[in-house]
Formats: sequence, structure tokens, C-alpha cells
Amino acid sequence: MSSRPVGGTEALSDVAPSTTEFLAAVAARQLVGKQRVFAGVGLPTLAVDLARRTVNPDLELVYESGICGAQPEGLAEGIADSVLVSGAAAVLGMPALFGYVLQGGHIDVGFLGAAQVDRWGSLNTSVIGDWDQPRVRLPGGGGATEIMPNAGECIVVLRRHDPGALPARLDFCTSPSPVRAHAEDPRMVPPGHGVSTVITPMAVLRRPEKLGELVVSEVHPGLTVDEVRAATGWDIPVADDVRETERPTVEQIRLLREEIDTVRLYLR
Amino acid sequence: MSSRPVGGTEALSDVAPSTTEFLAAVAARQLVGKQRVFAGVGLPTLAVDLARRTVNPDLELVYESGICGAQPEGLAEGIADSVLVSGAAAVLGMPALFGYVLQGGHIDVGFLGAAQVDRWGSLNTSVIGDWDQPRVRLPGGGGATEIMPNAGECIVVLRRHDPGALPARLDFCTSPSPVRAHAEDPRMVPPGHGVSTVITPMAVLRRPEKLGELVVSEVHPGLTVDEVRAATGWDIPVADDVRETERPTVEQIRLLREEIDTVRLYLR
Amino acid sequence: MPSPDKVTDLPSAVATHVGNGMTVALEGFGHLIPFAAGHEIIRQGITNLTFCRMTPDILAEVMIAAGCVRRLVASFFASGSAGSLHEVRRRVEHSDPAPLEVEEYSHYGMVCRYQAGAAGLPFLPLRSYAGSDLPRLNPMIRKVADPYGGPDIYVVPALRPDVTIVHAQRADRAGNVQMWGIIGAQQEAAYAARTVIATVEEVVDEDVVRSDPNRTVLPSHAVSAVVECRGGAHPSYAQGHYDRDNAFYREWTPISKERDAVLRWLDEWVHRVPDRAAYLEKLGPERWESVRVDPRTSQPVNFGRRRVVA
Amino acid sequence: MPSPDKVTDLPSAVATHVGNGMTVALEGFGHLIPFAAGHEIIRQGITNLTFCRMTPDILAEVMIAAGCVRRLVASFFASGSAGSLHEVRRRVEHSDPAPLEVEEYSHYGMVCRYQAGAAGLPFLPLRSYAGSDLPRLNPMIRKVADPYGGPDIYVVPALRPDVTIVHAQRADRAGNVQMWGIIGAQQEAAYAARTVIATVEEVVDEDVVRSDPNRTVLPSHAVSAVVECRGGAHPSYAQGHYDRDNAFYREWTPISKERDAVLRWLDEWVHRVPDRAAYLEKLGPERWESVRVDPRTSQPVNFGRRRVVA
Repeated sequence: MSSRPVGGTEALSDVAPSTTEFLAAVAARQLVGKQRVFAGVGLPTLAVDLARRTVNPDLELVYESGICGAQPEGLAEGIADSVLVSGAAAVLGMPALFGYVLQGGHIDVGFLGAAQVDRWGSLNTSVIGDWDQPRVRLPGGGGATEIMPNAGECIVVLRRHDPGALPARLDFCTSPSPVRAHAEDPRMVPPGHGVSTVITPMAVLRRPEKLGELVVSEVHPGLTVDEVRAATGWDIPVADDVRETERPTVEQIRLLREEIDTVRLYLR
Repeated sequence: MSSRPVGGTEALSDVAPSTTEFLAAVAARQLVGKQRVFAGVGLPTLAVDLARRTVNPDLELVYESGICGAQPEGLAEGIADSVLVSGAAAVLGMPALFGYVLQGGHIDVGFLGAAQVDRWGSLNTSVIGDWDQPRVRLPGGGGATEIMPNAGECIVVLRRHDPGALPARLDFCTSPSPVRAHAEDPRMVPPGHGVSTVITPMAVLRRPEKLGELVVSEVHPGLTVDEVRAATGWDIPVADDVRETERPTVEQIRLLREEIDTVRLYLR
Repeated sequence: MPSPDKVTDLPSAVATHVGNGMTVALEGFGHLIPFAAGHEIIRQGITNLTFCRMTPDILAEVMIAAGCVRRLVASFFASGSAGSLHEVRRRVEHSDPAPLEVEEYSHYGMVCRYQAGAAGLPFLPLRSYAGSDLPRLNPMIRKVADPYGGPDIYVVPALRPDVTIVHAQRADRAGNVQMWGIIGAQQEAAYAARTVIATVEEVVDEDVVRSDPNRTVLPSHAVSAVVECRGGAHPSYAQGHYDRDNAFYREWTPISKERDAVLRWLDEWVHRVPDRAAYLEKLGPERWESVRVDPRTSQPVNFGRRRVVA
Repeated sequence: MPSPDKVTDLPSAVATHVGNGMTVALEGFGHLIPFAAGHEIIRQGITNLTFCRMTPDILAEVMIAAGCVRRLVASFFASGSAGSLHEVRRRVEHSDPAPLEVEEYSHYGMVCRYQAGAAGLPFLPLRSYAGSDLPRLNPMIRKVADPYGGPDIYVVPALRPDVTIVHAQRADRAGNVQMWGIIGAQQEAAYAARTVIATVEEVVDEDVVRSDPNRTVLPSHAVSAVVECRGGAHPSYAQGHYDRDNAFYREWTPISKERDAVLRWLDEWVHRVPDRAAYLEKLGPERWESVRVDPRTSQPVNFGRRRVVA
């Protein structure tokens, strides 16, 4: 893979980024200085690939399927794709991967998706509606329930920003914030920070304190803080230094389109 | 390896067996019909090899070093010998070997040694004398502490038969009989039978009941029941059907000397 | 060294070892998913299974749609990495055509359940669930006090399937099973079970297996039946043998959305297909060519042989 | 893809990562015992170690005799499979020349301690110790109540060494460590530690490692330093590289019996030898020839390569 440096400063001109491209570029920037990332499928796949080609060529990709140090020759269609295995540094069984690598504290960043995120960064990926007779049955906890307490921090990428996705109260808490763990038992607060960053189509929300709540940190170009707050299901605070989200560079968009996802698997 | 049948009935004539040979031949006979044996080093090595060449060619050899289905091309000088690895069916890590294979209940017979065996088949392999300032510091529990509760049954081979090796009371209990586990908590009785058989230079002692005690079952040729009982540290009962131990056959001795331990590693 | 020959055919293995009402695990984490075995369970009309699978996916959908499953024990409900399981959703959301019991854990929760089952332990602890709603809904997720003075810790109970079925690249006739690439929790799920069926791409000579004993994931003592079943993981994949049939997964979504379409698919691809060879033939050589992989072989390692002392 | 280069020399690795008073594990179950690293710890005069090793053997004897060790945490005290450790016995039986603290478990107890340490757990349960005297003498072996209604079960606490040192057949420069043959509890002991030093027979190109990712026992993230150290496991062995020097083990017993002989041996074979290369040279080609093994290689497996869609 190429790791040639990005001309990171030129403005984006005629290549209007899609939401996916925008989110991927924002997500990739969060990986500066991180060592190991637990990568999911879809947008995180694009983000980690982009990060490795731009800001962090040494980033180690770890997958819950047991793969460490993947060097895929093609774009992975899932966390258990054969291209992640061929040429990887290690493939571990799941007891070692979840027990020693993740719970043992070796993962800096976990990428998570969610149907709902609350103000403390707790996630619902189980059901919309009641558990007993849900309106929508979602995939469930999977590895996220383990990634949340054990990764150094978690980055959540949401494809919606509205009070349904960012509600005042979760329908179900699948992957709890340290705040909820603390509420159950102050001694059971996990080692990880929990959600540090939520990237949405409108904004970047951050949670600087392990037991604190999300704040509006960056607002995407063309949107206002008030619009972001109005689309959030609770009265979300705004960071003192709130600013406009940095736009993707031409080179980032080019890499995504021409080198990373040439078959438009995730770029839609 | 050869598995040609033994001419099992001819009398032993001019080739007087050593104690080691005698014990190995008696031990090998205990393996009729068993599937998997946890084999130690020394006399058990001879016994399992002899059993595979005579009464039980399909016997699977498992070692606490992680080796399953060994087919050694030479005589092993230990349970971690490279000749046990080359050509084995599997080499597992110790969590899988102790957890899944042994504690999971896949071992029929464990071979154990001991400094002391008591009437219930509990073993001392830790110290002679006081723990704090022992007269003799012995190797300790090792895997025996796990083999005892988890193997289907255990066979102990002793090189001495006297009240020191078979005392009324152990100086220390390293590997407890189910009888002792029952005394601690009746619900903690382990799945395995514990010691079923003790083979000594004088006799074969058996413990037919899981919560019962050892009885004199076979007395070696030339010795009497009274001599065996006098050399035992407690008032050991005698089986109703006590009989003379079957002598090694000429073929068993030939195999031990000419095929199994040609370099006299264990045959002394 | 003769060993019992465990090689049989898939109908015999399933008929012998899988029965109505059993707890059955079919594992494989996105790789080596035992699809052929699942189809055979459907063909044999086995019902009322407690079906354990960390990642219920198309395999779970078809077994549930076919009426094999009463209860699902799992940790992530999605087709492939994210697509909805509409058959599961219909049952959970609308009891259509019938309800489905669900017992839910996280991935590591399931792994620990299999580990505990494999190791003969009542439970294993893990550092998840503090603050989660999962323990409130699943009373089998419990806590124990730390006797070393730390905080309480959650535990999950042992899972002990009656039968675990796995697919692997190869095994010898005695049942020493070797796999590579993603190995998931198959070793744990298999050791946790009373009975294990291994379907494999190839039954090989024991010399092949014994040339690399560290590659053995399941020694023969853990395996009851070996079935040679080429292509047995399709539409998932077997590392180095064939790739994932991503087109199949994409085609599944519209089928999954309508129960009638699922039933038609079952009729065409499971009930009217006697075995995996016929399934592959029906799939056709062009489709199979689309999942073929080029070689990329491991470098051999030396296990050594003791030299005979002269 | 550039990765940090972790290759260093043994004196630097030990000087950087091992200090007085630390808890240090040197593991290897009869195979790949990190003797060279132990000798370097002796040469650097490191003291007051809590020395963790399931099977203290000649390596433990020499480190204890050299005054490196205050406390021994172990499960089987013997040279090779059965021979007495006289240096250990002198200290335990007669405090000669000084007492030695001993913390004793069974093998699986030690394995579970490393597993718990590796997995960030406070303890792990195991089905041993009911009725044994060990828990009475070791207060760290405790019991917990089974929240599923079964009997109480014994647990052992996590062991978290400051440093774990292992020897392996090969690693790449980034620290991906591969071993084969008996792998013991090295993965657990390493993941349990804050810092890991891996000495290896060969530092190889990353392509070698990446041709067979299932062979990797320690991924680079678990390893702090890699040291190429041919013959680093002598007098134990490295499967496929050289065999166990059984003559050495037999020669040790009479040395072990007299403390002065042990000290003379240390002077001659450790203090006066700067490194492993010099040690092997002193050992001589004839001795080395006696442990040479003939080749017996694993059959390669195919990991496959996705074909580029035209």
C-alpha cells in the first residue's frame, strides 16, 4: 500500500464529498497518534484505510475475528474477510483476541456504530421499542459490549443526527458508558474512557471527561450550532472552543475514490 | 511401531525381570481397554509403550506439555521431549490441555508417582516433614493436582513399599483423594475416581469404591499377604479374591529390553 | 498405528448425532460456517433445537425459517456484518409465523460460555455488562464477589451443547481436525459439546496432519464424526480453498424480506438438493469460478527428527 | 508498511526492562526455556526478583544460586522431569545460604493465574484443590460461591509480571513472534506482563511471519523487545533447530549437589562468558553436533489470495 504523504492543506474544490466520504475523512483524522484500532466494517473500514495512507501509516488494524496487523491487498467486505487474513501478522482465536488483546488493554481506539447514543455515550444496538415485542430488532451487542469498556476510547460514527439517533433516553442500553457502570457500582468503572467522539452528518461531539457528557465540539460547514442542538434529543452543551469541522482535502477524497474504494462498496 | 501380539502365556524362564521391568509390565496390563492416558516420565513411559505394543495398540498418549496422540520414533526422556512432538496428532497450549482435555474429562487414566500414598489414595509429592522447614523438599503438585480429580482414574507406581511410602498419615496432601474432597464439602467431590490402583514392588493395591479405601488385590510372586500388610503403614484390608500377581511374559521383557528401552534409560 | 475411522457421510452423521429438542451449536465466525450441515439438519426435519451461534446469519435464517429452531442463543444478529435478518425479525417483532425465544449475550460472553463448557467449569468471569441492560433481561448473566477484595464481577454460565458442528479445511480419518485463517471459538464450542461433527474440505492422510501438529485445532478425542464435504461452507468461505460468495449475501436480502421467498429458496436449494455435491453442481462452475482464490502458501517450518545414535 | 523496529541486543533488553525487585516470569515448558536471558540477568547482578516459572529447573537453580531471586512462584520443582533441585532444597530445607520464599500452585493453577493476568481478570476458577493442603498453606488460593447453585469452586488470583521473557524459533523485527512444538503457557505469561522480551533463534523477514499468521503466538503489540539469540534455549531445546542436551542435564546433578560447584559453574559459564555466542563457542562444535536434528518439515497450507477482478 502507498503511504505517500497527503497534501493536507489544499482546499476542496469541484469534488463535492458525499456524506460517507465526509464522515470517513473526519473519522480518519481522529486516528492521529493512535497505535491500534479495533475496526468494524463499512465506514470504519474506509476511515482506517484512509488514516493509514495519510496521518498514521503505522496504525495496527485489529479485528474481532482475531486478525492482528492486517495488510489487506483489497477492500474488506467485512471483519472476517479472507483478504484481512492473507498476509496478516497474526490470527488469534477469539478467547485470546477478546481476553488478552481487548480485555487485556491493548486496543487504543474502537470504532462503533449504534442506533442510539445518549448524552453519556451509552449505546443501543439491540432494539427500538420494548425488548419483549420490539418495533425493530437490531443486531445486538456483538463485540461492542466488550469494546466499550476495554478499548482506550471509542469513536462512534452515526449516519443520522436527529433525536431518534441521539435520544434523551435509550430504548435499551447494550454498551454502557462508564457513567452507567459507575451508577451501578463506582468500583466497577471500566478501564476505558468509553465514547470519546461521536461523528454525525452534522457535527463532531466529544466527551472529554470519562464520567462526563457529550458536548458539541465541531459543526460541519454550512450548519449552525443551534441547528445541531435542535437535532439532538437532549439539551447538549457546546464546547467553549467549538469550531467548524475541517473539510476533507482533495487528496483525501481522491484516495477514497481512486485507491481505497474503487468498486464503490461503501462509498455511496 | 510394531504391534504384533504377545505370546502372553509362556512362562518367564531364564530372563529374571528387574523391579522396573516387573512394575512396567504390571502397569501396562492396567491399560487394557483404555482410550487415553496421561503419561508421565520414567516407568509410565515404559508402561504405555509396552501397552501399545501388546494389549492396546490404539491407546492415545497425552502429555501435560500439550501433546496429544504422540507417535515417538524414539524413547522420550521426559514429557516435553521433541520426539513426542514430531509426528504427534496435536500440540495444544496448556490452557487447552489442562482446561479442555483434562478438566473437560477426556482422559481415562493418569499415571502418577508419589512420595507417600495414604489409605484413601491421597498423594504427597510436596514435602517430607513440616512444610515450613521440610526435611525433604519434593517437586510439588505439578499437573498431578489436576490429574487426580479430573482423569477417569489414576494409577500410582511406587518404587518402595514400606510405611514411609504408605503411611497412616501423609506429611502433606498435594493431590487429594475424592474422600478428602468429600470431607471438605460433599458437593465438591470431583468427577474422577481418584486412585484406582497402586503398583508397588510388593503388591497391587486397588481402590474399587470412589469413596472407599485401598485393599491388597495382588501379591507379587514369592511374597505373602502378611508381608505386604506388615510393610504398609496402616491396617490395610485384603480383597476376598486376592491372588498372585501375573508374572511378566518373556515377550514383554524382550520388548522392554530389545525394542523399547534399548539404551537402558529407565531400565536399571 | 490404527485408529478408529470416523469418516462418514453427512446424512448419517446428522441422523446419528442430532435429534429433536437438542442444544446444537454451529460455529464459525464469518469463516468456515457449516452451511452444508445446517442444510442437512433442515432436510432431516429436525425440530425444537436450541440453536447456539454467536453470529446468527443466513444459516440461522434458513434453519429458523425451516422450523428447526425453538430458541436462539447468540450475540450478534445480522447477515454478514450488518444486513438485517428478516426471518428473525419477523418472529421477534411480530411472532410471524411463530415466536422465537432469544437468549442474548455479547460476543465475549458467548466465548466465555463455550470456554467454561469446554473446561468443565460452572462459569467464567468477564469485564463486561457493568451498567448494561443485558443482565436485567438475561437472568443467566450474574455477578460474583471477588475474594481478593476487588469489585464484583459479572460471570456467564457454561454452555454445553449436545452437539457442536464445525467446518474445517482438513482432517485425517481419525478425526484430527486442522483449520487456518480465522478460527473463532470453534475449539471452545467443540470441546464444550458432548458430540462433535466436523465437516471438512478434504480428508487427508494422517501424515499430512502429523507433519504440523500445532495446526490441529481439534484432536481426534474431541471429534465423533468426520465428513468430507467440499464447498461445505458456501456461501461463506474456506481460507485458501474458496472465497466468500459476496454476491450470494447480497442476493439474500430481498429473499429474506419475504417469508414466501425464503420458503421457495429452501425448497429449491435445500429440500430438492440431496447433498452438497448436488448443491455445488446446481450453483454451477461459473459461480464457483467467481470465488476461486489464487495460491499464497505458508512457508514450511521444521519440526526436526532426532538422529539415530550410531 | 513500516513498523517500529524492536530488535536489540540482550544486554540492552535486560538492562532496559529488568530491574531489582521486579516480578519476572521466564516461561517455557521443557521447551524453548530462555536460558540465555536468565544468564544475562545473572551477569547484570539483578537482585530481589520475584521469579515466576511453572517448572523451576536448572534455570531457576542458577538464578537463585547467583542471588537474583528473593521469592519463587512455581508449580513443580525439579530438574528436567524429576531430578532434585539441590540449590532450591538447600535454601528451603536449611536456609543455606539464605532462605527462599516459595509461593506454590499446581500447573493449572499457574496457567490460570497467567490467563487471568493476561485477560485483565481478578481471578479464574479451576476444579482443583478440594481436599488438598495447598490452600491452607497458600492463602492466595481462595473459594467463590457459584451463583448458579453449584458447589463452591476454588479460584486463583491473576499473576501480572513486570516482565515476561520467552524464547521462540523466530520473530520479525516488529516483534511478531512465532513458535511451534510445545508452546506451553507462553502466550498467557506474555500477555499477563507489562513488558515482554522475546529472544529468538532467528529474526526473519516479515514476509515469512505473514505467510502463516496462525503461527504467531505473540503479535507485535504484546512484545517490547526482540533479541536474536541463536542457541538461546540450550541446554533445553528449540523444536526443529536443536535438541535437548540431555547430557548437560545429567552432568548438572552432581554440580547442583554442592553450592561451591554451582558457583564455579556460574563463574565459568555465565560471568566469564560475555554472551550466548561465546557460550556456544565454549560449548564447542562437537557438543553442538550432538544436539543437531534432521529435517522434518510441515506441509505448507494455502492462505489464498483474492483474484483481481478484471
